[in-house]
Amino acid sequence: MKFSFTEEQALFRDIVRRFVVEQSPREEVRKVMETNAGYDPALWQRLCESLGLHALHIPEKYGGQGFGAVELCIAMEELGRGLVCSPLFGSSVLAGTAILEAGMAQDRELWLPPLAASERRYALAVDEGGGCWDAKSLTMQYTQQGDTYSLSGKKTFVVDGCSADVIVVAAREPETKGLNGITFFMVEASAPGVNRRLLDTVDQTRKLAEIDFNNASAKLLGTPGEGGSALERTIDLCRVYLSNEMVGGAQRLLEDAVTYAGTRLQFGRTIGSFQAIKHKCADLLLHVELAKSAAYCAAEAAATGDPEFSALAALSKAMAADTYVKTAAQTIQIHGGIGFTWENDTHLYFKRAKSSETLFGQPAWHRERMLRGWQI
Amino acid sequence: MKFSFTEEQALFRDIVRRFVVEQSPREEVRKVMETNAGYDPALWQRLCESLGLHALHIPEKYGGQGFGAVELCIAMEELGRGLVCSPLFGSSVLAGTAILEAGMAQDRELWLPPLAASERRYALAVDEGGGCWDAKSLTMQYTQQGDTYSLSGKKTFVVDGCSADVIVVAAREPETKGLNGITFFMVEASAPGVNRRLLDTVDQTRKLAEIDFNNASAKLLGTPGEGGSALERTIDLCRVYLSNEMVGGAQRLLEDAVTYAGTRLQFGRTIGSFQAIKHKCADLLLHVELAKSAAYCAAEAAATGDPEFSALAALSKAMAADTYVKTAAQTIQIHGGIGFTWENDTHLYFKRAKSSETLFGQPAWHRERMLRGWQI
Amino acid sequence: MASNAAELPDEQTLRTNVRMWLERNWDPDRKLVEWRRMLAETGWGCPEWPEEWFGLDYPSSLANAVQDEIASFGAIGVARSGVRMLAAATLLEHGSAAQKSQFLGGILSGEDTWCQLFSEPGSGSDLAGLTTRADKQGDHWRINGQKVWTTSAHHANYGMLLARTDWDVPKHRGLTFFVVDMKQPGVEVRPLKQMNGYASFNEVFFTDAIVPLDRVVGERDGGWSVALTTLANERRVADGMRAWGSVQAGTGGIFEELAAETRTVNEPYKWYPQRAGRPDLVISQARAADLDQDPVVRQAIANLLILEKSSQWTARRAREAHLLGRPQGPEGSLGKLAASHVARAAAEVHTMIAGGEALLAGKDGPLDGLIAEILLSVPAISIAGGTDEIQHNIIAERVLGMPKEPRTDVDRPFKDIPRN
Amino acid sequence: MASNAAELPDEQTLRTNVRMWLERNWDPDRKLVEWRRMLAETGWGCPEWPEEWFGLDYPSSLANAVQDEIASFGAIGVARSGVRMLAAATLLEHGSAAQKSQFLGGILSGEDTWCQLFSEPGSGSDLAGLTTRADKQGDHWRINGQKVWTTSAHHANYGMLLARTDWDVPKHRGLTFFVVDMKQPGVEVRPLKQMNGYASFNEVFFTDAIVPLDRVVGERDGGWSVALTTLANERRVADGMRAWGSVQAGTGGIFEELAAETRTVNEPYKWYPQRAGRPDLVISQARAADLDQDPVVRQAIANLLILEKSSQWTARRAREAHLLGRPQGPEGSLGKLAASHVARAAAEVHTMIAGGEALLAGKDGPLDGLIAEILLSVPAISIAGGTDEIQHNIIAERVLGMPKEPRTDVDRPFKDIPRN
Repeated sequence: MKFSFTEEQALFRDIVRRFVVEQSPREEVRKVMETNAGYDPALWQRLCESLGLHALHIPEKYGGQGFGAVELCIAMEELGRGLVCSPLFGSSVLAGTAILEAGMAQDRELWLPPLAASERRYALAVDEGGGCWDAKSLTMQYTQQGDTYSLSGKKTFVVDGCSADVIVVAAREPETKGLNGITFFMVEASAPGVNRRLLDTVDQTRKLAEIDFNNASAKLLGTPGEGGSALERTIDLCRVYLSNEMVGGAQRLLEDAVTYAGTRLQFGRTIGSFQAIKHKCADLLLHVELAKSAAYCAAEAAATGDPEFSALAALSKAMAADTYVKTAAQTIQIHGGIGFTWENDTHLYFKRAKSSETLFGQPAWHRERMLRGWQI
Repeated sequence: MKFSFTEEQALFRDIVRRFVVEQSPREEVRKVMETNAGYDPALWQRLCESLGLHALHIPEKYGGQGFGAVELCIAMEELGRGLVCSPLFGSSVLAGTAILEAGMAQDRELWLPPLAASERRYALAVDEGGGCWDAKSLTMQYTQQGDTYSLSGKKTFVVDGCSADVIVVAAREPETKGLNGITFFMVEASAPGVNRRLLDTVDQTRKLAEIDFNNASAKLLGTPGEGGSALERTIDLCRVYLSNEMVGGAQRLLEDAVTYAGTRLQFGRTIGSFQAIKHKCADLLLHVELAKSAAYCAAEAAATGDPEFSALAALSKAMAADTYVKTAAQTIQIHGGIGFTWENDTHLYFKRAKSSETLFGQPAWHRERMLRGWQI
Repeated sequence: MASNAAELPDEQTLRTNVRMWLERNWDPDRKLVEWRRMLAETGWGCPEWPEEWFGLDYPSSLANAVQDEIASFGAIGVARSGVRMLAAATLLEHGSAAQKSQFLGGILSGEDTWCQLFSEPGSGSDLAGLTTRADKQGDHWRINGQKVWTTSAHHANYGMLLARTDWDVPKHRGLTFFVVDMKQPGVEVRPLKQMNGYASFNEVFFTDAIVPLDRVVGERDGGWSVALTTLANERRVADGMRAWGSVQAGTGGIFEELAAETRTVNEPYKWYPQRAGRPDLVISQARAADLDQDPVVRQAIANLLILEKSSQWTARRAREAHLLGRPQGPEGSLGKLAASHVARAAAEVHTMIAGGEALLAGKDGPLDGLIAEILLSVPAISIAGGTDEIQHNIIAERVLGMPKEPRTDVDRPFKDIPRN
Repeated sequence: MASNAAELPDEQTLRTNVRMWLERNWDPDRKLVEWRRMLAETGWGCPEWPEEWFGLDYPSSLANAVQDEIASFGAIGVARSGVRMLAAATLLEHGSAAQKSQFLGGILSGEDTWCQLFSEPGSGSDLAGLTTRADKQGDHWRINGQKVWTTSAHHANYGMLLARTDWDVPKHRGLTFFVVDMKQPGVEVRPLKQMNGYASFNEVFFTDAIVPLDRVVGERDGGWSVALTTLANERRVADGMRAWGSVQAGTGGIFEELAAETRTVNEPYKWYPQRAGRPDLVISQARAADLDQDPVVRQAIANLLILEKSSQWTARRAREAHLLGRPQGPEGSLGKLAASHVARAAAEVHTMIAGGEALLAGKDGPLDGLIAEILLSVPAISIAGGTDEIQHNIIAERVLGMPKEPRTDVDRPFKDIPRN
């Protein structure tokens, strides 16, 4: 990719897709989403063992697979398509990327191997309210006494925060603002002063936590005060991963809508033979394909260190979110009454679409960021 | 009205509509729009004599008909429906309203009777570029020497400015800003120092002029420096009149679209039997009716001095503009290739819709004004 | 049936008579059913109904005066809530004398509750394509099939059932309208959970359920025109229903009974305000989030308000035309479609304002999860009671007079029509 | 017809041979037609064409190398612009040997220009519903009817004409494809003015025009499949056409002839860039109007850029898949529809930026009236070459595999089909 996948990548996609179809059918999703943990440890174990997804983008020297952003995006797209509930996004993608971007060599050596061995799960705590994960508006300050650090304050929208073993926390040096002074820490979830609470979110397929830190002991990750651009890049990367997850979900919804419209008979015809439905589906296809192009392009930019990367991350996030939400709403509409029932799967995607729309910042905010990224 | 018209008003509408159908068929519009004057003096004479439209809202004591804003809105809607080219809007509506709003008793006595007798035609010059007609951003200053005033500078977007006998000009007292210091003047179009030029506008059915004033002699209208709120109210009133004109055009377009779709056969069926066309028309109907409701409500607010009037004027202008433009574009689309030809009348409405969309300020600007009008 | 104007009382006399009767008879310690039976017998419970059936043939002006008098006196009226009034309207127009006599009293007293058994999993937009079958066997009909979207089915005693009785004729001509007893072994009611977590509707399964022969309303195989009466009354009754919920309170056992009834009736509808998108909450939410001065949010709010107000004014135009006795213009058919637009726009603005918190439910979310409930309820508005697509068809064909699509399912025996 | 790989030269040798031949033969003072005739005879004018017809059966890689060599030498190629290449593709596939021999030479030399006579006032989206008639009379066909949207008809010598020759069979089966001589008394060409003031197209009226019997391309009544070849080549040729317009310049009489030809060919297309909405001008215009920091305008610009870039990337995905020899995915069918969205969004942003001045034309308007031209040209993009509605149908049916609408016009004699 940028504009086409290699044969190896296409093969990898097929493997992930087959795994998802076989191992995480939607009945499984429904079962798991009702649990507090929000994932099935046995399934997760198989995902790690069979596909190594948990360590896909972790360099080989830390025990990972050593693949790049494009492959991770492919995996995200396929998991999004299947609405797979797993710690991949919270632990490997969010926290793993933060460690890769912010950590120094010794930090990576310390923290990445347990992740790559799927011995421990991490989570990334950045946002403090609102859900934009905007590095500049972070306010939590750390306290330093000699070589020891501690954190107090509240983080929220922590993906899989309740089930993680270690929390990667972004805080700032007292008296700093903007990107200056931002510093990463590792906090054991079991440490005194760490209180976690599952947020009551409508999207049961992605568990979010609010975490209170009360003078919790923290280990430094990376250089104090120098984590600002690593944080920005981490979140931008995760925006791109999320965009690819979203286009996977949108594509699946479109297929569901087309299939349903092709079988549902009303007035003696399949409803898919009515232009009202048919043209809606054609329009969705257009937008899903445009959103895919944007997500793939951003994936490539992530992999190649494109100077426009941040703008493209914003672009892909805005486009994927608008498309996923629109596709989900229209898929409900095409299903009619049945689409509004709990029994039909469409609402699971609708809720994921809505929660993804605002996670890491909503479309209008990203459109503005995109223009600024291009100096417009 | 607000929510229904009286029987007299309904009758008046019928009369105007019949007149328009008989006297200003679209062939007539096409003939007249090619002329520099932009109207047919004989038709205008009949409009004045048969219907008295030119003096509809002028009080009886000045020789007018003494009707209110609602009746003028009805006339505007019907003229908009027929795309009638006449000096009504520029002369009676814009300039006449300004004289009514800004003039003192003696000014009205001096200037309104010739208008009501259709002896002279006026025009209103406010905008200096951009087309918002925003009173606050007016910059032209007047010069006073004793009791005599003169004007220098440029006014533009003057509706029917080239064919008027007298120009009503809004200028400001030196060193003032905002609504303070705004003063109205009457300038004879034939006076030395007045240079008029027809603007090359795509909407040939509404002639616009740019007027240069070079130390042109001006007569005071109203109290010096006190014209700010009269100017704002004048333009808001004219926004409402224009909104009603726009919904008339949109309604007519919708009827044209439905008629065409009902007769045009493709694939052995009328194209109006295809949902793609049918649903488009239903959607247009919804928006046209909503825009009508807004325009009628604003008309009533104009007539009753509703304290929300300015917000409602903004609302009706935004809604009518969005609807007219959308209806025009879709009517072209429904006509297919023929809709893009010069021969088909749709483009005349499309151009009027586009020119009305921006005249006196475009929709986004009015939405903002509306909220401010409601203290939001 | 309009009564002779000469026989009508003048309004003031009427009000006096009602009040005098209430003063003599109203007693908040009476049982609710007993009171309503008394009131129904006077004809003042439903004065616009025919004289022979609990009414007085009054025009709506006088009927409203009676209702007003009862309400201002603080007394309770007859049971006019819920689907029962659809049943009443249908029976009054199409029912036999025996049916009216059997059912209308229990409707007005509130003893019986009703449900409407029309929609099926396989026939939503295409209602006439339903496949629940009624087969005549000796002295009864035997019902088999499944209905869906049945509000109140879990507590209703009676159901208005539309079932297919002839499969060899075109679809609209083989349907029969029945009154079915819901409390019988062959009827199973299961709640149907929606995506917003509520279960306002039910699925109803018929397995050899029994309907006596005299429970056919209208003609055998003539059920479509009976059902049209029910459907035509649906919107009007829905309005009445909502008005009802908010009325009387007072002291006395009767008010407790009424409150319990109201709770039961309103239960399925409690998320309906959120379904409409709650534009009323937008400005306060924007202020609370400190976004009310954000130019982009303001444009979205302004667009929403324009849509909402224009829709309200359009509805007002329709009502005024109706009151003035003028023919209905296009404005009267657009309310449902306009409501979809308003609700969707409102949900978008709420998302924009609430940001990441929009999807948080319960205490974690803004307004205790109400915003999340809006987002999960709005998708229903463009589906329930006729999808937006069907509304577009209806408006185009009936209001704009556009040509119908060629149809292949209306002039052939139903058994030959492809169906799921 | 793929040639045997063993017979193909290697690219370097080929380039050398071409260059040597050009060095010997190229002379900018030659007449344009004479030069092109010479070049066509070598097979290097259209090396991908068959060997027997001015080509060498080369694969596109080698053919591109020849073109490249000619261009970099500064010489002029054969005439590959305009509708003539549609005619050539159609004749190569369906024409008789005599027809190929008669027409291909004049196409390549540029002596003949062609037009396409398919669309009619009564058959736009429904092309197969056309009613121009061809009646056989002795040794010729007699043509009567009207065509429309005919680019270049005013200067073309030949027309590809689709006309109805059998009215008693279903619509697609009664059409015949003719080559008609445009310069004859029975053919009248009138320019058709568009709403943007240009007249890029023509109406063509046939009144007893004559076509000899040997000018039928393909089978009598088999014209539909011939026309499909023309249509399939339409997009590809349209691309080539645009590329052509911008190429060679040099000194010598031949370049003057070429420039004149190019002007004539490009004349009808000069507003096409504006039809696409000119998103490229949006940011500079916003800056010029001091609106580039307005948050509401910025949202509109951002939306437009996202749409535009996503569309471009989608087109790139399609091209890469094609180059890699992979089956075409959905991305390949979406370009036209995406272009409509981009153009409309761009026109809206331009209006927002230009405000009242958007409608001013000529020197009075922004960019000398270009913005106004955009607004008046954009409506064409969702109509020309297949309306958006038809595109939606095609995408839904061919790409998504959705069911077709029931049709009533394809299996009955054309004479019984309702038409205007």
